Amino acid sequence: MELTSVFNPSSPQAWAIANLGIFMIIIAGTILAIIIVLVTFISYRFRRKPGDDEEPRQVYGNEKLEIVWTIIPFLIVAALFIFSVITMVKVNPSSAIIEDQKPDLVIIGHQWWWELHYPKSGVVSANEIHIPVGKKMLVRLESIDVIHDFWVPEVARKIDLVPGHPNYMWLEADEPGIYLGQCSEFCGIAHAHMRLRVIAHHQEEFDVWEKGQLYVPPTPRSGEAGKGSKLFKEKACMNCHSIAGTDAVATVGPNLTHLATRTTIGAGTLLNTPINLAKWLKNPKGFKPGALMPNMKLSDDEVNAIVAYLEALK
Amino acid sequence: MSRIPWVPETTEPLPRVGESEGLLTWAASVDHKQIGIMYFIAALSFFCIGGLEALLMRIQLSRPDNNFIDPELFNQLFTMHGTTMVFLVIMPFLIGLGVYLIPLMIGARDMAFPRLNALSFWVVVFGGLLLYYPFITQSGATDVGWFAYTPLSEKPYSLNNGPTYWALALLCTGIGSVASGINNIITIITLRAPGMTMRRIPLFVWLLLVTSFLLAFAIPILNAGLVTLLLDRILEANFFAPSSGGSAILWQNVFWGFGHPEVYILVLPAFAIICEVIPVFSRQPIFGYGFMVGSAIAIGLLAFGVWGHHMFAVGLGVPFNTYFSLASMLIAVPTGVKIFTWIATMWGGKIYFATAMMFATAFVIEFVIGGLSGVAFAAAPLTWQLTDSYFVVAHIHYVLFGGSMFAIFAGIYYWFPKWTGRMLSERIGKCHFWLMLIGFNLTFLFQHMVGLLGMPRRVYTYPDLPSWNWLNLLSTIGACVLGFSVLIFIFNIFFSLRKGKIAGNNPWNAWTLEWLAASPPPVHNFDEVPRIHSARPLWDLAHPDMPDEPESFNTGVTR
Amino acid sequence: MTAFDILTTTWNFDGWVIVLCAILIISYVHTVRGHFSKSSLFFIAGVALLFLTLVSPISMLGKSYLLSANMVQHITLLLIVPLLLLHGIPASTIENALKHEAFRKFASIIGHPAIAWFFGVGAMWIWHLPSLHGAVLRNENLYIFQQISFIIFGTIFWWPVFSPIDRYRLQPLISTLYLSAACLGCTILGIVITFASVGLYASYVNPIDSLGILSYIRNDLCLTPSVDQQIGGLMMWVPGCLIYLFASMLTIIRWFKSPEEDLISVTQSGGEEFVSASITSDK
Amino acid sequence: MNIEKNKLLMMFFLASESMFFIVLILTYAYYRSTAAVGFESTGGPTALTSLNPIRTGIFTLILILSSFTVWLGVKSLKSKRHSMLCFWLFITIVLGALFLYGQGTEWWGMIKQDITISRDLFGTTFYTLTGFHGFHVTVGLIMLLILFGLALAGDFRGPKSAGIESISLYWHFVDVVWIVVYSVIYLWAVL
Ligand code: HEA
Ligand code: HEA
Ligand code: HEC
Ligand code: CUA
Ligand SMILES: [Cu+2]
Repeated sequence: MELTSVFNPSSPQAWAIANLGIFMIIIAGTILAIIIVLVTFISYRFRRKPGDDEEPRQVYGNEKLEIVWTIIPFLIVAALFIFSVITMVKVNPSSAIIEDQKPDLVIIGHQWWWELHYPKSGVVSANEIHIPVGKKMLVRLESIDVIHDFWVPEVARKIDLVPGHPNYMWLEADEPGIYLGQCSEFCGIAHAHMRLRVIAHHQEEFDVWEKGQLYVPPTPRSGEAGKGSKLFKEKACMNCHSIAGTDAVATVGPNLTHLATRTTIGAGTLLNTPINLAKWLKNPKGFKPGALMPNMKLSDDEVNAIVAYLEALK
Repeated sequence: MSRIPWVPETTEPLPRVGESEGLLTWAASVDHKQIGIMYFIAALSFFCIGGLEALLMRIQLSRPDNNFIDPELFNQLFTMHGTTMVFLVIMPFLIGLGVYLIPLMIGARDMAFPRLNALSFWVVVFGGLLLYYPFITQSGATDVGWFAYTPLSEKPYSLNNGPTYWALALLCTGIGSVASGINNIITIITLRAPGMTMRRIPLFVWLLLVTSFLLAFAIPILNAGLVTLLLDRILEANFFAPSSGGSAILWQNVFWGFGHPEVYILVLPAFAIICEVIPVFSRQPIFGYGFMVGSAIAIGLLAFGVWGHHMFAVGLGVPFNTYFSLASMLIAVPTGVKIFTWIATMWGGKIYFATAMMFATAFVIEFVIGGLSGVAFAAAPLTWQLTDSYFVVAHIHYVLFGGSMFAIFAGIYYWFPKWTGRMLSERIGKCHFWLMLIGFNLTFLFQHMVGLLGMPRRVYTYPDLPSWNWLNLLSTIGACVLGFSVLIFIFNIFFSLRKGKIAGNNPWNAWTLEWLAASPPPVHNFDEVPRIHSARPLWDLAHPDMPDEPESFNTGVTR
Repeated sequence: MTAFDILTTTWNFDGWVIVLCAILIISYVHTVRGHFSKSSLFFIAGVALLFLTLVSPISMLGKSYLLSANMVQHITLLLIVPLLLLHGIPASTIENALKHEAFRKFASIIGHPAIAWFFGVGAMWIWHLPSLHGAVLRNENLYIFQQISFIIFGTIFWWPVFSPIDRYRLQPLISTLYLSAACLGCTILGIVITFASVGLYASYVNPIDSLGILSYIRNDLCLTPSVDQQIGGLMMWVPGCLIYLFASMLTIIRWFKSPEEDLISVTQSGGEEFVSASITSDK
Repeated sequence: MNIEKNKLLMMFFLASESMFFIVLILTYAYYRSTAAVGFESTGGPTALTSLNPIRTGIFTLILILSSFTVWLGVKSLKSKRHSMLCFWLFITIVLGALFLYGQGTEWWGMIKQDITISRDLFGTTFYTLTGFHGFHVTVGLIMLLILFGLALAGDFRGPKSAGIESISLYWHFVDVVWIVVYSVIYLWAVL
């Protein structure tokens, strides 16, 4: 998998921050180097020689020197401050934009997964954010329970998802690819497993993806999958999940309409393979301790049927 | 150690405190020295507990996808670790140090309110027990992080009683700390020896005075936050419940309104220790007493105006971030004054590297590393990447361990002779120092990198991404080295209590009044206190021909 | 409209400002009788700053468009200008004035730290009550009164800290407490304004756009009402407090430059070298 | 600055307490000024409008009066008029108790209207603020009662007493806090 480094930016916003970071590292490195060299030198040069019992000359201070080392850090800090203000403005959507532009994407934090809405097209998804390369997406972030925090180091700033206080940010990627991220504000037991990925495509591929998400898959009537679709109703899965084209419309858990197109399950906990899906359905908490999906006590047959059904949802 | 001129011994050495007394006399004691020592014992015990919690976490984090500890326990561990280290280790230790030393340094017999002093101590201990009570009983300790962000710490999301006990425990320690703070302030302004004007008190006392003001004014903010949280949890009030219109962010404002002054409560007394240790071992007066006082006051005042830097990622708007960014960065200026002043004090001296001085020197460098990463956070956009990542964990340990704890160790090696009448073994001490220095940097230096690579904090497990594994492994190895060095230190204490060299009144040939008293000091501290003419009374006694320059700090004279 | 246009075209040389500054200068020249000193520079600078804030775009923007500009003006007038003016007045002038019984009485009441504190912090608080603030913007005379009151109250506020005459000054450490209490006062007001919902000061939400610069302010400078109000609140809070902080650093520097005089005099006279410790312990 | 250390203790304690109250007051002001649930009026009456500023105003005056009487008490202490001291202490206690009575009935009335601490943000902040103030009044009353008992038993012959002077400071503090609380809750409600 790729490196998820802050210094591997792939969007203008992340670049701006990384540049500030490099500036900061240079400043801090210089200051630190000076201090380490000074302290080492002093420790060597001014250590007491054995047998030397004279008190050294008593120096009580030097006002000019003190003033100098008050003012120089002040100037450094001033420079850093100006640079950060410039960066801040660059990275953030201004309040004027927030007020009159509709968001391209709404992310809603849940205890331990991400609900995604593309209000302009109506796509609903979870945990995997698809974006077109080079487009500045205005993202609105909300939470329905506790505070979460969106963090995909390479493509965007980090920002909290706060209940009752929607936030906005830019999300953009320069290169196609998969960018890994994770919830970064402690939000309870499964906080470690609240991962997410941003998948950037070229515009055409993105359009294809979007169209695919809008397509309502037919409900299989026969075979394993047909059995699965029935079980989905009977086993109360629909109390929590929604699947387009069926009666399942609940939003407690992730939307499963196009589950098969996603690469992971349980917010990045497992790779989305039929085997893993089966494992998940048998015992979600075994892989994601604390997950709010209950163990539905399904038999192996039932699991296989449901897996077949969910795999058919493309 | 070779001795530069002798200070006359004014009292006969007395038996060790506690040797002739039973346990009960300790429990009922109102003597500031006994209370101070009880603070040290409590703090060191809690340090072992908090450290063991950290070790458990590190073991779990040594490999990706590890299953050594389940997430419920892990979450309790880091919460208890943070809370313990902050409220039950560093604060009690530093407050205890103040309680022990302030009266001695200003030539008083005891604190202004000895009974209040004892009460503060016992309330803090009680708080500690309250905090650990649910950990030991089956209901489970608090698991919401040491800043207990709402709404996670509210009833609907934390059904166990952990956070309730947590809040009650912090209320107790808070009340104790406020009382100690006020007690310190009044002791310092009313009980100074004749001639000891405000400009002649040791810098240690000055910095504790500033800390005490922070204690008296910052902790009530936390107390208010805690009672509102408790009302929410117990009486179903709605302060922080977004579902009924409450604000999730309000708690953060209140908590950090306390929390940031708190970190200076944790570090100013550490500065205070360094302000004593460095001059004595460099055989020079502090380079610019006035600037040290002024910068401490500036830090104390600024500390109340920067809490928003913990909330840069909350999304409070560019103006908010800009202002808090500015205020936070400004703190680097007075702190820098302190660092440079210490370095200048060493310059031109004749430095004797006792273990205390080694810790003090290491402190200067480690704290600067922590401070600089702090300034990086103060640049809000960097926080927008790095908050709540392991970079923060690295920052807090560089300032809290490399800062406060290193200073505490310097202080222990420096004052242990005064407390017990015996020196800590220097040989074992050096062993302890080097192991700790290596272990510490090994543990936390790499956390900067793993943070920059995108690892969030407070995760009980992590995926096997490139470099994450070995960085975390190194960190775990470092933690084990660190733990080993702590064991050596504990051994040193027990060993030296029995076998240590007899100290005498003033083994380091230091200049402040506490070294005039016997080691350990008798109950009444001093038989007589000399009239004070300068900030270094014992220097004056030793060098009647070349007295300390009382107005030196403003003229910058050289002698 | 660009920032440049705003900066060049929106100066507003009100008669009363000119008169006020003229009065200040003339009476100053009159009292010092031509003996200018270094401190005169401070006085002149104070008057110049006063003039600038009241005629420059800040005042116009503050009056009709932006709370934040208004706050800048208030802070300058309440905290900076009076400090400069006070520093510029020679001690001898005040000593002369104090020869009058009435003025002395007045000074001792008004200059009492508690009262002076309430004047300084009260001026901040009262003038920022939303209803009063609205009234000020509607009524030109009230507006003039407000500006002048800022200067007067500011002078009263600084008196216990920077009075030209030593004996009216607080002890340096006490003045640090005095100033930090004032900072707290400002902080609370700042917090309330910053975190209040938009429209605390209604007239800034939809200002009458007499100059046609509103869309520039809103769209190009991105100063929407909510941002503006936040900056306004923070203005009072952070720079306000930084001024107090700076001032208390000044008093501490002054303290260290002065001969030692103690906060609490425990010093007993007498040449004895050793004093029994029991004197210093509690009674 | 030659202040007796017990008085100094009380002064710092009160300064520290004021931070506590400032946070609670700011919390109230924050929800009030953001028109949070329970504050904003959606046409009908809100909990906020069910307050009675006039009645509570009278009790406020009573509390202010008690501050005045305790001051008279300290004056009598200074001039060594012991019986007057007892008298003023007694009056102060009566006035303080009256105030508490006023608070109690106010609370009772509101609880009967089903305005409780868990109902909405107004209830939450209102009861917290007035409750902690009431708690401080109660503690003050207990301390005054103790002083009064001691005074009756013949203590405090003057001209100085750290106990009386500190408790009177405390009582003034409670009074000032209430003036702020009253302005923030009651006056702001009608303004
Ligand atoms: C002892 C405790 C201590 C100390 C002293 C500090 C000191 C500082 N801290 Fe730190 N901080 C913590 C303890 C401490 N901190 C803790 C516990 C947390 C995390 C809480 C949590 O989330 O769990 C935290 C988190 C924290 C954050 C939030 C991070 C986040 O969660 O996103 C920020 C942001 O600004 C910050 C900033 C600073 C700054 C600017 C300083 C400054 O005071 C540093 C000043 C010092 C120097 C700068 C070095 C010396 C100066 C010079 C050599 C002069 C030249 C330098 C320059 C010109 C730059 N700290
Ligand atoms: C003063 C403060 C302090 C100190 C000293 C330490 C010390 C240590 N800390 Fe801690 N730490 C915090 C304050 C501190 N920490 C805070 C505030 C947090 C944030 C909490 C939160 O997120 O809520 C934190 C979080 C924190 C984390 C992040 C957890 C997470 O986010 O998931 C980690 C992980 O590595 C860690 C590690 C360590 C280690 C290895 C030490 C080591 O230095 C410990 C060394 C000590 C020992 C190893 C003890 C050894 C003793 C024995 C072995 C003796 C046993 C003897 C007898 C029984 C007689 N700490
Ligand atoms: C009580 C509500 C609830 C019920 C009932 C429920 N689920 Fe879930 N489900 C959830 C939640 C919540 C999650 C998200 C878990 C997480 O990632 O933390 C989830 C996640 C999933 C996922 C992974 C989705 C993804 O994109 O990661 C699948 C697949 C799934 N559920 C299928 C089912 C099936 C099949 C059933 C019925 C047999 C079912 N669920 C019953 C709540 C429920
Ligand atoms: Cu969601 Cu952590
Ligand atoms: Cu901080």
